[in-house]
Amino acid sequence: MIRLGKEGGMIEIRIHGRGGQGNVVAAYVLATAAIGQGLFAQAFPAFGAERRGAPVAAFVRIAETPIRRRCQVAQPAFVIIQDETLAALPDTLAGLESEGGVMINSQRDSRALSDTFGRATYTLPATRLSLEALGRPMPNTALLAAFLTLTELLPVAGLKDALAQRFRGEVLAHNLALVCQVADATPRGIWKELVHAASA
Amino acid sequence: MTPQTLHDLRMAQPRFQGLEAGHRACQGCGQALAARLTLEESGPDVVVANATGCLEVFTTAWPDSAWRVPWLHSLFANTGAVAAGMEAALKMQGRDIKVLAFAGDGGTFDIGFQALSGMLERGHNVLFICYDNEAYMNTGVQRSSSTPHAAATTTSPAGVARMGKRHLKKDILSIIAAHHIPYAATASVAYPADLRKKVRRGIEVEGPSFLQIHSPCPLGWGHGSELSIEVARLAVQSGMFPLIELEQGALVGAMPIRQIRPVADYLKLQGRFKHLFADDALAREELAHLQALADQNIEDYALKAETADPLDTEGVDTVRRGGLRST
Amino acid sequence: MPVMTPGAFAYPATALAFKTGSWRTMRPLYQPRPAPCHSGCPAGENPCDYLAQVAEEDFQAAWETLVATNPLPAITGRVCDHPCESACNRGRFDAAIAIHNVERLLGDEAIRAGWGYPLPPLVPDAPKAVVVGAGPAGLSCAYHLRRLGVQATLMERLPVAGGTLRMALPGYRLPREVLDAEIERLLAAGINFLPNTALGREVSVAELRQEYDTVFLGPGRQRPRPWDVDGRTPSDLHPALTLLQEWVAFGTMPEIRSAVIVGGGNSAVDMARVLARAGARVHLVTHDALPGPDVTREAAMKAAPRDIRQAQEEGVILHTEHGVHRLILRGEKVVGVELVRMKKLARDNGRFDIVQFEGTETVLHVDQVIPAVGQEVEPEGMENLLGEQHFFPVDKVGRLAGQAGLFVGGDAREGAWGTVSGAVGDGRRAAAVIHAHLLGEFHDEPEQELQVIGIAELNLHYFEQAPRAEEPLLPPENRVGSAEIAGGLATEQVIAEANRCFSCGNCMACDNCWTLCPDQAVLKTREFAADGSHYRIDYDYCKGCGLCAHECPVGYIAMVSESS
Amino acid sequence: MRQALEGSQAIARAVALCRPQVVAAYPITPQTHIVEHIAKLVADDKFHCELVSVESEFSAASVVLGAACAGSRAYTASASQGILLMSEVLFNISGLRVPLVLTCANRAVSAPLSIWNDQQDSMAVRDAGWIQIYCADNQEAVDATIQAFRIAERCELPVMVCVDGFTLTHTLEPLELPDQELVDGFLPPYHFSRALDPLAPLSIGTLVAPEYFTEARHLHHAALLAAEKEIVAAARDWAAACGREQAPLVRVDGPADAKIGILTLGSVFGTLLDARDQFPGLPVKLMHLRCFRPFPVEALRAACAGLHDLIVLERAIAPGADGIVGAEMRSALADTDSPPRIHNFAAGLGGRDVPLAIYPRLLEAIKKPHPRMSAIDLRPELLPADSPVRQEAAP
Repeated sequence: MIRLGKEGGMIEIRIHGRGGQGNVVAAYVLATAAIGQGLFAQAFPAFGAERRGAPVAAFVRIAETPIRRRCQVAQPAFVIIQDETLAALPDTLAGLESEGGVMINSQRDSRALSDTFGRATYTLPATRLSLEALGRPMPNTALLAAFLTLTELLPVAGLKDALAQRFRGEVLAHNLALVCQVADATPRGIWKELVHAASA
Repeated sequence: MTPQTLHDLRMAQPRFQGLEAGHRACQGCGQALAARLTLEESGPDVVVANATGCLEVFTTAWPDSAWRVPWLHSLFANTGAVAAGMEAALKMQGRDIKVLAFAGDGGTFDIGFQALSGMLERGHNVLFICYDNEAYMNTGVQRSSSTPHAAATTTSPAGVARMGKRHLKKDILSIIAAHHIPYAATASVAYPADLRKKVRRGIEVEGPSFLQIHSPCPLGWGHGSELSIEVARLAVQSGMFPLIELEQGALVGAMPIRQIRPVADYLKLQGRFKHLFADDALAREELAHLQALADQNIEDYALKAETADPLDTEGVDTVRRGGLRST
Repeated sequence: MPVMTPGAFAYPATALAFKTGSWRTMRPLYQPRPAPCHSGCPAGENPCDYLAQVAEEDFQAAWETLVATNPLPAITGRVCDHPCESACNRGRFDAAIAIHNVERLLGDEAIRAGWGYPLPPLVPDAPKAVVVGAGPAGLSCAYHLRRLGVQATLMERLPVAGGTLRMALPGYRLPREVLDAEIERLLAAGINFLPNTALGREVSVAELRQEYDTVFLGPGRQRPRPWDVDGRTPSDLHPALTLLQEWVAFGTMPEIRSAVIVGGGNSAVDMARVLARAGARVHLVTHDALPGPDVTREAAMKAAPRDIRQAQEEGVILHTEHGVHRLILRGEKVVGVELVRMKKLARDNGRFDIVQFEGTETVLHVDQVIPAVGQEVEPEGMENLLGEQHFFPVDKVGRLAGQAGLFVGGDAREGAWGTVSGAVGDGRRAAAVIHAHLLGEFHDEPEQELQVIGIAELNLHYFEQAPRAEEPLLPPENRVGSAEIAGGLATEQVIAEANRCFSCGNCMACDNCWTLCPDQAVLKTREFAADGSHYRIDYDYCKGCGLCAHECPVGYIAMVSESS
Repeated sequence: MRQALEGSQAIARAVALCRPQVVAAYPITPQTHIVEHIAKLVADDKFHCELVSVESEFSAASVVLGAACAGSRAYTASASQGILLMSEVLFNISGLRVPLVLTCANRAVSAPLSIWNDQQDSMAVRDAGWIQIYCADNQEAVDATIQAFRIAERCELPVMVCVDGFTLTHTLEPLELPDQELVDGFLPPYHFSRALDPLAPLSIGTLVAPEYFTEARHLHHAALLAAEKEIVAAARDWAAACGREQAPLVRVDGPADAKIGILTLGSVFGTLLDARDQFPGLPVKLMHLRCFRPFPVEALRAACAGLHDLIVLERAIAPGADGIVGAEMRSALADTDSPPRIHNFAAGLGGRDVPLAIYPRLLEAIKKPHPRMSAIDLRPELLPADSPVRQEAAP
């Protein structure tokens, strides 16, 4: 596990998705993973009255010291986008730090999208992977696995523990398998310095 | 006999006086009588939830209480829910105590209806008793949805342009029946033996039961205090207030009437219907309307006694030497 | 001073401290009222009392209640014309209670079971009184004196007691064994009976008055009234009473093919029936009308309706509101009578005049005319008491005017009922006064009578229609000799009748007041109810609403003003 | 041990640890997750209670009232419109002196309709005669919930635990949940001295005439004032049991000699703590009013001693008057020697985010006097052109 930039440093992540895609679950799982590793974390949805299908967002804060603030995340270090079609929406990249990173569920090539977004970008065909592994289009687990592998913010084992707290049986097994599959296929630690910078 | 021993005599009465003397009900109050008869049958192992209304006001003027049973008055509209809470608690405590809920027609038909419906729907083991005096008597005789058609109240007065209440008495029992509860019935203070029998039944069934007791109000109905039973009796004998029983929402019994009385006999004893006896076409029409409503009851519930039923409106309270009554 | 509690909770039944009695302007009172049957009974019975006991199937208690007023129930249960039943409120609801049948059954049951009168022992120095005449009045007077602890001596002119009961009542109405049983029981109840002792023969009134402080005379009416038509009478005239007494005593009757009986009383009807049964063609002619709902007591035949009906069944031809206008004689024998329509009409002065209607004359061909126009007192031994009168004028308790300690009752007094129960009543009333006299306790203030309770004062809602039990009657063709005609009722029928009783003005412990009081002001108790009810009203709480009075089925509760 | 829990889930589990026998509730955002978690615990047989799913908040409050009077510990939760629909019953419960615990997931009150967080709902029933405890974070919510049952039952008064909707109820964070024995040791079995019982049949809910009413009200008022001791005792004993210290009435954070103080209620407090670090400058004393009813006048006077400026930041207003807490602070401090200037601001109404930047804005704002309360995060550009505020704000 990497150290954050400074004492009391904090990483803020925003997850974009569509209602019903498990967006809040993704945030909760990520925070739970961090807490499981002895860190402090916060996860909460962008409170809205939106219904299934509408664009939604959720936030995660991770730090080494207790998190006291209760405001929303205005300037995330990372944005995780669960649905490529959301990328075009103005809110999706709003406030993203210039040296922040974009993790997006997409078939396309990372480099191409990096240019579009003007940020370090990593694409993952998470919908296809989840359909293969889970039989359902639930991209969040794959995206989190890739994100943690890139940043090494937390060990992938922490993610597995968090999933184990929330899921049972076959669903859990398939998710864990997917996590391993993605983690193995993702370059390790190439976003470490992004984390360091953002939390400094 | 000294007052002391008279008090001893009171303490030694061969019945349970769950509602004691000293309450402040009007002379000839039907509701006070109905409540005592109810508790006489239920005995002491009950808890009572009482809606705001005359009964609550005249029985518990602090520091006095006329009750001999555990009793709680919360509000006007929430009696069904308060009773449900009591029942839930007693169930969790594993105690076999029946919960009784008392409310007037306001607390049952109108403001208290939602809480009542919820309690019935959730199947709480509560006997809900409505003391139906057909108007908001506690606040000075304003019309309720239980007020009979054409009755005059302070908010449905009779005048040149109006013949009292323009709307019909709400058929609460049919609404209750739609909840398909184990037992629901109507009773009248004029038939105490029948009333007690129905209270007993309501207490014995597991789950929600409902009893609507026709309870004359001399003040609100405008009759002499000595006539409360007479008036209630005529309501039944004229078909204006059928005495019926329902199980799981289905009609299982109706008390037959041996000699059906004209509705006018019932109405003419009461000031609230005085305007119907004016020499006036509209009055005659409304009088006929009320008769038609009674006739419809008699038809709907087959109230006309073909034979001398032991529990018909004459037989049920035929007096016997030594107080024996057919039940 | 109360101390405020958390949430202002209150302790149970503390409202008893709040006395709502102060709200009351009218006060309910338990008040026994005379039932019509009670006030209607010449003997003074209160049927409600014993009907209640019969309803509880305690027959002996019921009989003892009954004989506290009337010692001869088996007799009166048969021969009385029971005005109690005519007065019965139930008669205006469905049908009157068959009180006479209840009375009769109790009487017969007592005879069968050999019950004795409940009597106090006679103290050695008990006061003494003498009764003359062992007819119903004398028997009753002697019995009641004995009940009251007086040593009664009963004198009778004849060798046997019974008077008219024995002399003139046919067995088909009153079987001998019933008569004998009740009279024997009565005489055996510690009464000193002296048969064959006649006034003016063995003893004089003066002697009696010397020996006793009080004397009761019950001589009855033993002498037929003289009868003629325009001063003419047939030579072979037989008064009905004489013929009847012979028939009752020896079963003999002169040969008569057809007759006119004149009169409307019991002896006229009995005479007619006896002749009719013997095969004669019998006409009964009377000024009186047939008894009926709209016929006054004065205008109606004195005979009991039941007997009149039976006489008709037995072939007697009635000519009511007719009189004999003329006797058709051949020589001194009657060959026919001319009848004329008549009517008793009330005059402004309230008295009745008999008016004949000219042009309504008709003729009957008969070989006998038998007057049964009533009897008068046989004055023998009482001449100087009677003077010119035919009856004794007495006050309402039977005291003979101007004759201290001398009482007269039964048929011998002026304005007598002319019935057995009337005589029994006279005897009882006189005995009470005599007893009071002997103790020097008689006070002559009139006790104010409570008003008899009418049907309007009952709450009929609480009673169900129920048919009256009718006793079986011997069919006319079987009515021979002394065979009793009325069959009486079975025990269960009598219990049913008792249960039909409205108990007018008498608490029946129905619990209505206790059950329906909205203020718990009525307390149920047997031992502490001094007023004859089974309840006490707690006036600390009674608000005076009047429900109990209105709902009392028997009119036992009166509402009286608090201010008065 | 620390667990990752959503606020609502933690509150639900804290309630279950207190073993109420009857829970009744009607769902309303943002309270729903609490009731859903309780329902799941019951369904999984981890919590043995009678869960009454009523047809309205009015009935929810009435059911728990009936249950508590019948001798069972009872709990309910609501928010916003639900609290207002309950309000008649809330007054009744406290007037009858019935011990109960209610969680209010604070939310704005319609109209206009808003499902988001502010504290207008619980403030609307501040005079219902309930004890009111406000939570700055979810750990406080857990601890306050457990303490609330003991306070309620010792004082025979109902307790409302106020938790900001969404910002706390829907936020997952690391939390300590006590184990059952610890809670059992702290909270004795339910006892209500006036419980309905055929063997001692009391009449509860009588009619009280004018000659007695004032005394009844006085007893209720006095009981609320006296409850302060129990609230302090509960916090002390709970700290001793689980080791988590907590200021029971007013939490004070910052230098004692600070001349500026900010008093607030609920989750905004945490944001201010971070903001103060973010924007170092003048020493500022931050205060969290945990116990709003009874209103801890003495504790507040002590906390505000020496301040020149007191900022009262609220998430509710009294339209046409002032801030609610602000007005009460004015009266509480009025007759102290040299009371501070009081600046009363609203923020975060209807769920508007309260960012760290609120802090410097507040310190800037108090440089000029604020006779009446205003919303510090008001956006004048959204107001009609003729609005005075907009014209004033225009450069």
